[in-house]
Amino acid sequence: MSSIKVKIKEKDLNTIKEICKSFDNKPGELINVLHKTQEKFGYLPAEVQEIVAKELNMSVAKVYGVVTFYSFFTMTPKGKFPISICTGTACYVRGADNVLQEFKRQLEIEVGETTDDGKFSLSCLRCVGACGLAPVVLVGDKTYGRVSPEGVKEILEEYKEI
Amino acid sequence: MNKVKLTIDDKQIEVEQGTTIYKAAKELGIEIPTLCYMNLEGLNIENKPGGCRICVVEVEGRNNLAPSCSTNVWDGMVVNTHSMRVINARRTVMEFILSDHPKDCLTCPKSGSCELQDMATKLGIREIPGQEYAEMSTYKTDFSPSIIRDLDKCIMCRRCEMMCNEFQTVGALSAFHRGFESAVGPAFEMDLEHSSCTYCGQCVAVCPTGALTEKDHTRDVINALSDPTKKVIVQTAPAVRAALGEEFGMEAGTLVTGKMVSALRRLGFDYVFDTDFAADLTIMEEGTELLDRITKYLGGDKEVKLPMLTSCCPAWVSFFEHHFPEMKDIPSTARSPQQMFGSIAKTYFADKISTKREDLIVVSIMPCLAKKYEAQRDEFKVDDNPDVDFSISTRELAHLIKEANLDLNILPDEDFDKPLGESSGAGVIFGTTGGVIEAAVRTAYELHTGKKLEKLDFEQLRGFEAIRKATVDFDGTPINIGIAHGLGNARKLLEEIKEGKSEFHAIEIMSCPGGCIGGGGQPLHHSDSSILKARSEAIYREDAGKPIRKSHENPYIIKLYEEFLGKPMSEKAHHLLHTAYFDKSKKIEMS
Amino acid sequence: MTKYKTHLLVCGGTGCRASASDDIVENLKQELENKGLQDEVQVVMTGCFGFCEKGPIVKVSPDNTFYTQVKPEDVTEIIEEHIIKGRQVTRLLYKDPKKKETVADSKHMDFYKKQIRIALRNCGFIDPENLDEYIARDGYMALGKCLSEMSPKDVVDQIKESGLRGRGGGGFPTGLKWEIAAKNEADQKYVVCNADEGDPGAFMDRSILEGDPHAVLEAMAICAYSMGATKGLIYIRAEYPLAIKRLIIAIDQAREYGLLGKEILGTDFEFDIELRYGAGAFVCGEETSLIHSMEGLRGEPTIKPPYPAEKGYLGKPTNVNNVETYANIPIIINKGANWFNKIGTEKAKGTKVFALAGKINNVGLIEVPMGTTLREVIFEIGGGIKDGKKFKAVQTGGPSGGCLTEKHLDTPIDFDNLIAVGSMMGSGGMIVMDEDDCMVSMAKFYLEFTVEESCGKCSPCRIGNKRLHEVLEKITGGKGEMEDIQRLRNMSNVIKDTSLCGLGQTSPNPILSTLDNFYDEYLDHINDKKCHAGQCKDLMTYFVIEENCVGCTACARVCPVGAIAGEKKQSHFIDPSICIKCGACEERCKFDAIIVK
Amino acid sequence: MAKIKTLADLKKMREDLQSKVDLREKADSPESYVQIKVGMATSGIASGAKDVMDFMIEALEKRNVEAVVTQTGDMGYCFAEPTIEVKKPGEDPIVFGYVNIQKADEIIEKYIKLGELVEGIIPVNYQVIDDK
Repeated sequence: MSSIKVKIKEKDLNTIKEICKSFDNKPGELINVLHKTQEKFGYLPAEVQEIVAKELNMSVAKVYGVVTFYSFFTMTPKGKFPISICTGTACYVRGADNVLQEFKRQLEIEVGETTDDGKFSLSCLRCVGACGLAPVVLVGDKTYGRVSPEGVKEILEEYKEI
Repeated sequence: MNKVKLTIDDKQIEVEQGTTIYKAAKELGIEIPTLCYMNLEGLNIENKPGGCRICVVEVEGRNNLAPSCSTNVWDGMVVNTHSMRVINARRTVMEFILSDHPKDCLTCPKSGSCELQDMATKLGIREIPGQEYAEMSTYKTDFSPSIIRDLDKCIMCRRCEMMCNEFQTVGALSAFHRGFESAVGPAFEMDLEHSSCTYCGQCVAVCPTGALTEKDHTRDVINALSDPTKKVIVQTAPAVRAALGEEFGMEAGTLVTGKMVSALRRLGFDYVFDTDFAADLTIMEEGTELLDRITKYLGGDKEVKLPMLTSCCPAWVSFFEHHFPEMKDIPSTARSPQQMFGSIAKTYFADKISTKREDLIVVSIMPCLAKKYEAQRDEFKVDDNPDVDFSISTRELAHLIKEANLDLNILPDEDFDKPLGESSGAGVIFGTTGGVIEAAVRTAYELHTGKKLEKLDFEQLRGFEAIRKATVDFDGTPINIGIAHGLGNARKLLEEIKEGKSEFHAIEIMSCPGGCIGGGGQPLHHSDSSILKARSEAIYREDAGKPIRKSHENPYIIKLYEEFLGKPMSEKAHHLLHTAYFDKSKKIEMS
Repeated sequence: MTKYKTHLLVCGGTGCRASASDDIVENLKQELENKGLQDEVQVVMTGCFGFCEKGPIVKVSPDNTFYTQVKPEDVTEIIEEHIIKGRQVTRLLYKDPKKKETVADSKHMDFYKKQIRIALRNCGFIDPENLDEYIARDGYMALGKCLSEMSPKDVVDQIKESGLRGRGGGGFPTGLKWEIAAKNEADQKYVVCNADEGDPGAFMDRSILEGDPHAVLEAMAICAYSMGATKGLIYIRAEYPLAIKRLIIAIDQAREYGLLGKEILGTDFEFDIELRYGAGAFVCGEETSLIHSMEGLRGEPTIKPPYPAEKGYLGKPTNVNNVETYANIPIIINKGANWFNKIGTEKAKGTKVFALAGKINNVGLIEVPMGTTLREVIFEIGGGIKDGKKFKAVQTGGPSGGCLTEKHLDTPIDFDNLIAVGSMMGSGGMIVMDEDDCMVSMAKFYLEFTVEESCGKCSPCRIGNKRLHEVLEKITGGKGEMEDIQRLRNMSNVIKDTSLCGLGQTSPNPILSTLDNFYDEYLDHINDKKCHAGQCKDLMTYFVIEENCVGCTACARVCPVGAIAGEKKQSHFIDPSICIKCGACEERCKFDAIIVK
Repeated sequence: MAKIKTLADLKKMREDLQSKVDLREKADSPESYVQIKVGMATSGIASGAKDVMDFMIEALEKRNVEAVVTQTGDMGYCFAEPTIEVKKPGEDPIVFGYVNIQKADEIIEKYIKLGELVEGIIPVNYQVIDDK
């Protein structure tokens, strides 16, 4: 059996190494490292986790265990316009689920997936604190308040041309 | 230590402060059922996540039920382990666990020795309410060369994770995902083959269910035995004879060497041989290599690598190949006894019985799962024909024997066949921690000093302590010896070597708790460490009863060198009995 | 120093920012400059005013005018009319829905009348990014008082005497917690702030961090002094970018002023704070999970004891309190325990911040004295139910709490009272539901949350909650049987009784409380296969009322699955076996000919 | 920014900074302070109301009078501009006309501080400004 190879671009490798170094390569800083890394790459693919594990001198199984434990970390690239639907209780009682269903229907993807053209991805999050605007939808950093299922199409239209 | 008094099920007991309810109850003879809790006493191996919640008990004054495995007693505590509240809770929790567990007990490899199955029986579970609409968590099954992982059967006891990370420090396994989807496995849920797994099999040894089992080769063995064109020979590792009896209801530590031979012969093996023979051969090679290195070192050679590390344990070999590749030239180059046997069998012995290599099938009975992987390593093949065709575990052998309608209890004692069945007591003790080095010392001492050893039992090398150190006087030359069992302990010694702080000339390493007697292929100890101790004692008993107790005095070893190999470390010996190691650490490649 | 005559306070909480309050600030500054008033009028972006329903809020000081739902384009008018001409812009004032008249200043609004702002005292008042404003409001005076006039033990005693209890959910006496941490000797101790607010519908902690970050830093320093710690960690949700930004600014400023670091205020007291980010795991609100998460591990809880006060972060004594708890500390030190313990009830002192949301008129963040009744909160502060509907239930305590009904409305809110009626205080989420909310679905919603957030370590929580959810699915799907109720109860009780941490120990509460308070609703679902709130799609059937149908075919055309058939100008009918209950036909029909049953 | 070295430094700093936010604090309970409203419609500004307002704010602070000075629109007394309305806690408001800096000074010293009447009061058959 030959040894396992991890393929990665040199530039990316150095980026990850730098991030790890900025946290003194301490295994205890794993979550901070993952945050920074995901910020850089948009997601945490296997090879990135391999490098992080190596740099922090910990097992990649543990890294994977942490990545999959926290919902903030993702191993799939997000869409160009990540759509997050707040499914906090306030939004729920004001009909967030119907809004979510409508997004799913229109985009033909499930939560956690990205459209084939890479444009939109769908996720749920818990309470963004804009309960006065419930139900709330985020597209990237932009917040849409008091969204109804009928309004979904309109929101998507805004981004379709971009 | 302060003592505290408490009441469990109306019985009074006084125990040391810091004792758990579980342990206190045990002292009273109350066995509180658990699934995740595991304690190998004396080996410093404890799994106490408090996760299964089967062991809950009622404690007066506490709102909810307490997990007895991880709740400490206090003075005046009143515990009830069987109130209806407890019984209902325990049963409901068990129903939860079973509702997410496949019901294919009939064909499950663990059936009959499954702790979950036993628990279901004990708690009288007849049906799982709501099973018809209960979703089950499913995962893909992993078929590695040694270990099968069927995570559908994982109950998240975390024992394997603890063994892999804390005891072995291999880090191949971790819990992943969370909640209902969580299970334990390698990174990215890949197969073990793509991980740093050493196949030590300790995860299998502790798994309470059928989630982790050995890759079964009994069907291959049956096929081989049914093929009239093949000669099928078998070798049995030293630790097998000290544990096989347990599968047939015998007390732990019962030696069944003769009965085992007799069973194997009845199963139809053409020759029944002993890996102990190859262990003697290993001592000849490894002992000579050690002496060679020490002599060079004492002669001022700065290049020579010391300490020398043993290399009989395939999980240990994988461990340094994965985790310490920079040190791969430190261990002895001697192959493991299993592989030495295969190599000699398919050359020397095949010639003797005038059988072509491809018509000779070598089967090994091993206490070990890593041996399955070792047997199929490329270095141990000639024209794609492996030196050892199939390696089966003690448990698999027990299945074969039972399948053949044989009762080990009433089989007569028989002797191994010659020539590869003869062994010394030194070969036998390979099965327990400290044994390899003791065997090596017996031979190396006599070869080095030319004197006869007065006392063959080196008590200071024996025992279950994690890391042991001893100095043996080689007639004026003090030889420092280190022994570690468990890869976590081995890691400590390796780190010392890496830092240049090691004081040792030779180090023996075995991956499993207690050595091979505690291997991943042995009958399950169900977290009773006294079983391991009994096996170890049995091994030393077998040694003590042997007429020959030093490898170099084994007449068939002497004969093998005379007829075939020449002398230890000869070119032929090198070719057939030694190997090289490979860097298996992860490589980062730029793209 | 410029002396401003007028201050314009603009809410910079996440909710108001979502409605472009930063554009409002920009526009205000621009417009003031255009008019040459930049030295007369100061624009301050503050933390949350609380009245999120009516956000974005712009408050004018000193004449105390409270503008609501301000849009960036309203800015010109505010400057032109109010600032220059001194005339209030009436159309932006709050209209009291009961009296139908405008109220210009917040003090006279029902929303604010019954509130006492202690933890939120600086939110909506100061610029959270400006330490000077915090200092002007007695900031760090409490720390100064502790360091110069009080021994660590005095501090612990003050907090004990104040009766302050943890605001994160459990209600454990804060002073006692500090005392234990103080008594455990170690070479290193830690002060941790739990800002991993995970309750889906609660945003108190975030608002405090966004509006008054220094209060938390100061309190942590005080705690550190009392227990002998030198390091502080704030574990904050990564989903709170604004709070993180303001905390980082605050920490930097405090360091710059020497209020964090070595030799604080000339004493030998040393303390500094670092941030640790959560990554989306509700269970990390549990303190042992939180600690493991800070150590870079999976956020799984471990059995207590040992408590964090003995063995916490990196095995050292650690005190963990949540944001709101800390926010109470400086003012307690400044005004004294006796001032604080006069507020509230016998067993619960002080105030509690609630995130009021759901079917209520005044959604927002409120702070009321302990002992305020649910009725006061919902009908006075909250302004009653939206759209004139009927109040049905109020959910407190989030996924760990329960649904309370009409009969509980006069319960004075405190830790023990809420537990006594089958709910709990929790971190302070308060969701109001009306007649259109199905309580079985509500329980299902929470269970879905717990199933998703269970860490998986212990079997009752990992599997049991899943099974509870499945039974609720079955009931809301029209397949419920009476024995399911017994199963729900038994499983719920066992999960509570056997789970490892607080998550599982409370997760069945939404089921148990709805079973207790809305039993008939379960029966309707199970026996009559009806959901009267009209939320359970599987229990609904769409009908055409023949008399009303004119055969316009509009419904048939809009139906996405072709479930509606009928000739033109003749009554149509819906095939229930094809209908997916999307409701499109009902919406399209102009003749009220389609109804749901 | 130099580090704050002592509690006394911090206290001093607080005193200095308090004026930055006292405007807001007073806004929360204006009835407990002297409330002064300066008519600041276009005609008021033209007649010097702004200078009067600046003066009052400064003077009141210097003389330690806790007061809230706000501007308001046209008071309806264009003839008497600049006009100011003064309301002392618990008393009825009084409107002064033709207020210049000198007059303002007098209002502070005599009416506000001592409660003595000052010339220039506009007869009170009017409503409180807020009621309009």
